[in-house]
Amino acid sequence: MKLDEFFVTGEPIIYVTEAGIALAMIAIVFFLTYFKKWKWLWQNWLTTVDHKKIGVMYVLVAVLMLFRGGVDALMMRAQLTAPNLKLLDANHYDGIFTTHGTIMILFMAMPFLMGLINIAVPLQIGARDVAYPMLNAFSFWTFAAGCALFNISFIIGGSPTAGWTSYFPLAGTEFSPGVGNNYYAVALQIAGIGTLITGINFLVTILKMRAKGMSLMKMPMFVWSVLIMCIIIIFAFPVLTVALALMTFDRLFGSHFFTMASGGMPMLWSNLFWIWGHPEVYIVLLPSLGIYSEIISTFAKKRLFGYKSMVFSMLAIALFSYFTWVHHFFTMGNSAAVNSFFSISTMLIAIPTGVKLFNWLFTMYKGKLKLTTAMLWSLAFIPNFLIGGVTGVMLAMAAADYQYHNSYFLIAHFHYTLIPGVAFACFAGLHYWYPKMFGHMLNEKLGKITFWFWMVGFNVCFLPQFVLGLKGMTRRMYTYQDGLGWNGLNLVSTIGGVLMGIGFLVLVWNILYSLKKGERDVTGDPWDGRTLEWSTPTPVPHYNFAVAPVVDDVDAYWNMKQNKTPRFNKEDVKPIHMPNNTAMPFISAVGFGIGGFGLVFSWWWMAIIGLIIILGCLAWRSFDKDEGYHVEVDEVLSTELAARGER
Amino acid sequence: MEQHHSKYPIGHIVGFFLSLVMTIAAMFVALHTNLPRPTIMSIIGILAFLQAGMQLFMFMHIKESDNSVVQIGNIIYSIIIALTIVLGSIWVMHN
Amino acid sequence: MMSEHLDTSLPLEYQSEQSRLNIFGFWIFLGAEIALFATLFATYFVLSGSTAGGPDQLELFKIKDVMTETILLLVSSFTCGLAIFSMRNNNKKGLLLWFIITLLLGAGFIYFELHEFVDYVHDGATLQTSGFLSGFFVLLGTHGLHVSMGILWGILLIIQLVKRGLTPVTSRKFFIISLYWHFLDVVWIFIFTFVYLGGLIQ
Amino acid sequence: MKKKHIPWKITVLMLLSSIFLLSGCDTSKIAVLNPQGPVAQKQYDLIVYSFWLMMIILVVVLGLFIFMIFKYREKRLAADYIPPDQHGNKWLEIIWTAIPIVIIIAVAIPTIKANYALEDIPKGYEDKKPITINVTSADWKWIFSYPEQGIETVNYVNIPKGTPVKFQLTSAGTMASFWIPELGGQKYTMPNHSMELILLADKPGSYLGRNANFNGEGFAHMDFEVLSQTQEDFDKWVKDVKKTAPKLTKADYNKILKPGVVGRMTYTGTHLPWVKAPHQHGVMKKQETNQKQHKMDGMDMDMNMDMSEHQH
Ligand code: HEA
Ligand code: HEA
Ligand SMILES: [Cu+2]
Repeated sequence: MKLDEFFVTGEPIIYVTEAGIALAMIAIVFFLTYFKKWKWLWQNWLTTVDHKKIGVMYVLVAVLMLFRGGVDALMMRAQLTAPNLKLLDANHYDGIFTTHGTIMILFMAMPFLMGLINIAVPLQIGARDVAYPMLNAFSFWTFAAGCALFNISFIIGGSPTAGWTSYFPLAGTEFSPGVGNNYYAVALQIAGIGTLITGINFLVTILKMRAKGMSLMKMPMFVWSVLIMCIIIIFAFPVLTVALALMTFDRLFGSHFFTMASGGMPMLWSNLFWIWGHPEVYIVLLPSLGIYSEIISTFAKKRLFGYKSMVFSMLAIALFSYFTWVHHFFTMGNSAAVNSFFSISTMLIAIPTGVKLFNWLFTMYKGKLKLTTAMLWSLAFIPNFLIGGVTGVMLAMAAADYQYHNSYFLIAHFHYTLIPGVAFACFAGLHYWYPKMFGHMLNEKLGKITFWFWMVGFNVCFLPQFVLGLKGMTRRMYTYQDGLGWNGLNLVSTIGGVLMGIGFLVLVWNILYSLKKGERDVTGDPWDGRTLEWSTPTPVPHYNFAVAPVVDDVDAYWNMKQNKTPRFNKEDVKPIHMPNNTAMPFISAVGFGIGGFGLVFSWWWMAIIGLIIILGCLAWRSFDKDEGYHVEVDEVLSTELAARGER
Repeated sequence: MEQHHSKYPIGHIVGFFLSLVMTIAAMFVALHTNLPRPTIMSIIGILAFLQAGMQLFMFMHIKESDNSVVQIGNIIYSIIIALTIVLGSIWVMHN
Repeated sequence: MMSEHLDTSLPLEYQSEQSRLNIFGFWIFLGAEIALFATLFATYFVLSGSTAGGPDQLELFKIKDVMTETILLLVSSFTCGLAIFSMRNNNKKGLLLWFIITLLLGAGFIYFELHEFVDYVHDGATLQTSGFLSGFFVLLGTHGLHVSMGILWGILLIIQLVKRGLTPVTSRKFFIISLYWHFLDVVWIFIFTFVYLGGLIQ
Repeated sequence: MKKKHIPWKITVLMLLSSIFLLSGCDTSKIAVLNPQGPVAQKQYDLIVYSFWLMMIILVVVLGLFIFMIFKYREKRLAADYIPPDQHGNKWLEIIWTAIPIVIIIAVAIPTIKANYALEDIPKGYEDKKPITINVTSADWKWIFSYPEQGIETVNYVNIPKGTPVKFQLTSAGTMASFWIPELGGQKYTMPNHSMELILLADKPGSYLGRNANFNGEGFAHMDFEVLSQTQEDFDKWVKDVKKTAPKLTKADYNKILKPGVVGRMTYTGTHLPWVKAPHQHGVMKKQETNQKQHKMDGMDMDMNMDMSEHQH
């Protein structure tokens, strides 16, 4: 491979990016060295097993990826503003929507939620940490390795260009000969391993590490949603693992799973992809619904309405989500029986989702709604997601889907589910748990500005797209002709995209502004919360709870406050057993990165080096006798006093 | 789940014997009878599931820890999912 | 983690809290593995007729080789059970002995499987020949890779057992690998039944 | 002061959305909502029917939503108001499970009927003899072969009005999706695989067809014209073509298959005789088990090779 093939060349934007990344790297290295922060970075972050810090790192990556995916989106919208524009050529545009879709779902939505989950779930169940702290770090770092690998495709070797769905035969070597799709296969594989492990980790954590008295039916709704998300992950991600492995075999070793020649079946890829892909949308949706449940109940000052039906509807969604995958390829010549079966199974999901929606509405009934930023995001979810949901039901009608499929109607549907359903939840959760993460609040005023920019921009951007779809505009077109009647709506849509972009910039400004000027949280309970995470001081001590809490009902902390139960008695404090930091997750992720890169370029020596690093880490781990350490009573007491400003 | 000390691994021996019998029976039915293909597939399919169940209960002690309900539920759910993936794919891809 | 409280009324491998968590987590992991193998099976079944003019099941499969592999793995699953049985009786020697036999049988299985694959390749049946063979080799290969990983993992555990003796930690690790090993036997039962026998029915 | 703010914003939103609704009212410019044949009509009916059902849901939920957020805002309540301790309500929960079930049934039944109807010739045209047109998608053009008429066109297709057209879809490479919104929904074209899509145009007219499934760089330009003509005009066109158009040769055909965007072309003869129907491939099972025997169509192997050579 020649150097000019190695580095992507051609467009100015790429050179700008390359220069930007290089400068940023140099700047980071410089600052770390200048302020002598290397050791701090290593000890506090790179080797940490503390779920709260891991959560913060997830959120950080997710916000970066929101930027990357968002810039991709704005570039697409810019190119589509008017007919026959030439800002991007076809190949470049193809790369951009592919990375936009993949990054937004797998490297933005997933880690954002994983971050919030990491921060909140152990606290909400009154646990000291997750079941396998080391594996938790491992999950994060493999995810980060996959994410980094996917992102460098833009400047080294070329982005994948076959769409986030990467249908064969287009994604095969015959039609996509470059390394782009190798990146897709390998990077998603690596990140997927991390996700699967997270799924197992949190499932065990939630099932086995709850505070005394917290039976399953007394868990906070967010915890329930995460539990069910874990179940979906555990059974869906292995399918992705296999599908991507088969893709890798087809592309690198000449096998014939999805090829046109020698008996391969392109449609098999679609089949496997969507067996994972459909549950995946509920994987990102469910924890988001959990976040909304927490926030709506907190700011309505009311217990969640219909707790049991909330739980059962989520279980139903989890189960049904496995029986609907064919709705993504109704038009691939299935028999009417197949299409009818999957039409119905898909529509059934509307029922449990509706139950949840009505439960939220009735949580507000006779409540006392406080419209904080977090609450605004959660409330806005309801009407917007409703539009996404009911258009989903329209798509589920196979015979009608023949007209909607692959059109902008579909694009509008899934942005109406993903953005209000998931992105809004990420923003809501960020504002809500921000004080727990950093000890200060985000500015409410700026938060509301961001909110209104998104609320308006989002609808302006995607509502016209329903009509565009009905006008025959198909997705993934890098340009279109004049005179088709698509011009005006596209222009409007782009304006909406820009509004969301401005909103995002305000959010970034808010984060920076609040770092210095944000209101400090001294109580640990700024929102008058209901669940256990608010019973800890801010910043949360690394051991979380001085004394493991005891729970008697839903909304445990609310009840404690009502009954004026003291947070803990000094006499009850015992030495606390905590895990040690470890470098193994980080090093093995480096192994994954190196090995993955070698695989992408078929540099076998490099792939083998990566493999050796990974296996070495596993063996090292197997022999590791680390038993953790104890935090002594004195230390606990002094930390608690200091955290409450009592010393 | 208490500590238990038995001297002879009766359960294991019985299980092993059963698995050998089932394996050989499956081979015999498949290769040395003239039954129609669907019949054969059902018989050997059932034998396979029986043998898997035998391993789960007699070798892997799925029932013994205090998590047994979740463990068994987990395996049953994975079997449902597995059947969905396998039968669903075949149905969809061939229709 | 040993510094934690141990519940000595339980078998050694269940005594610490972390051990119980790990064993439970491994069961969940097996659920994921079932989904993984199910996907590979689905792929194989969908492609099993796509021979693209290459050899088909009847031409390739030889029941004698298959039976050898099957018996080896079945016996190894049995000896693995005996290893855990010895462990429960606090019999470290028995554990070591049976476990080493298990791994040797596993190695024998891998030997015959590789042999079979080499034969196929000589007959012109490779991963690249047809959809059917791609599905076949990847399904069987994944299983074989699992067994091989199990052998390497087992060797590490044996070293730990010899060095550290039978402790709550080592016994937990042996219990977990035994779950893994039995599970691979279960997967093989399905491969044997649906891939080999199913392919050999006239 | 703040109290006034929110309604103002909501009003803006409402205004914005009504603009979209209004712009959507002139349906004659909206392809899908402007059906020109019984298949599209059927889908149109389904779409409109489901749209109104969904609107009902939308209105009900939005109504509840607006009621809740206006009635129970903190600012409108007494400072010492304490929300009651509600846990749920069995009857309410049953109601909002049951009503959606009814709606789902109301949506599902016509859907299933339509799913089956789409596989057959549209009602009322059963006794009309259908015409078969083989459609082959290639990167990035559409090839139409008329086996009965013995002609072949590229990037445009003429059809007789009022006659059911059986499009036999296949692909010589990547998957594409054959979509003529005014005449009816789409179906994929897949290599080694043939699928049938039945469409029908009521009136003479010209419609835009398009590939709906992304298949590489030329995708955006992969569209074609569908010209619906009276039977006489159609027959005359066929005759003209046979008189004037050049004969399609293998060389011509292979040239057409090369990746690229091309204009319209017309030939006499079709490529069908020398493109072997694939057999004994796994995909064929799909055909074999299908009760309705579809015609085979596909690529022969050496043509595949040709194609891939051009790729690299
Ligand atoms: C978070 C993400 C998310 C969510 C939650 C959903 C939810 C749903 N989706 Fe969507 N979907 C996507 C993300 C999502 N989707 C994506 C990304 C794609 C495209 C991928 C690609 O091709 O790139 C897609 C594509 C997609 C298709 C394929 C279309 C095509 O390719 O042609 C279909 C078809 O059935 C569909 C249906 C549905 C349905 C029925 C729901 C239901 O779950 C919705 C249920 C909710 C409600 C209905 C609202 C609330 C309910 C009530 C108030 C009760 C009363 C209502 C009724 C009785 C109707 N979706
Ligand atoms: C969670 C998932 C998610 C999210 C949040 C989004 C967010 C957005 N998406 Fe998209 N989108 C998908 C998931 C998502 N998307 C998927 C899965 C696809 C399918 C891909 C495929 O076909 O394969 C898709 C496809 C898709 C398309 C169709 C492309 C095509 O088919 O041709 C479009 C077009 O309008 C679009 C637009 C947008 C816009 C405007 C946003 C906005 O919300 C973005 C908001 C903007 C920002 C957050 C950026 C802020 C940055 C700045 C302000 C910096 C400005 C500086 C510079 C420009 C230097 N998305
Ligand atoms: Cu879906």
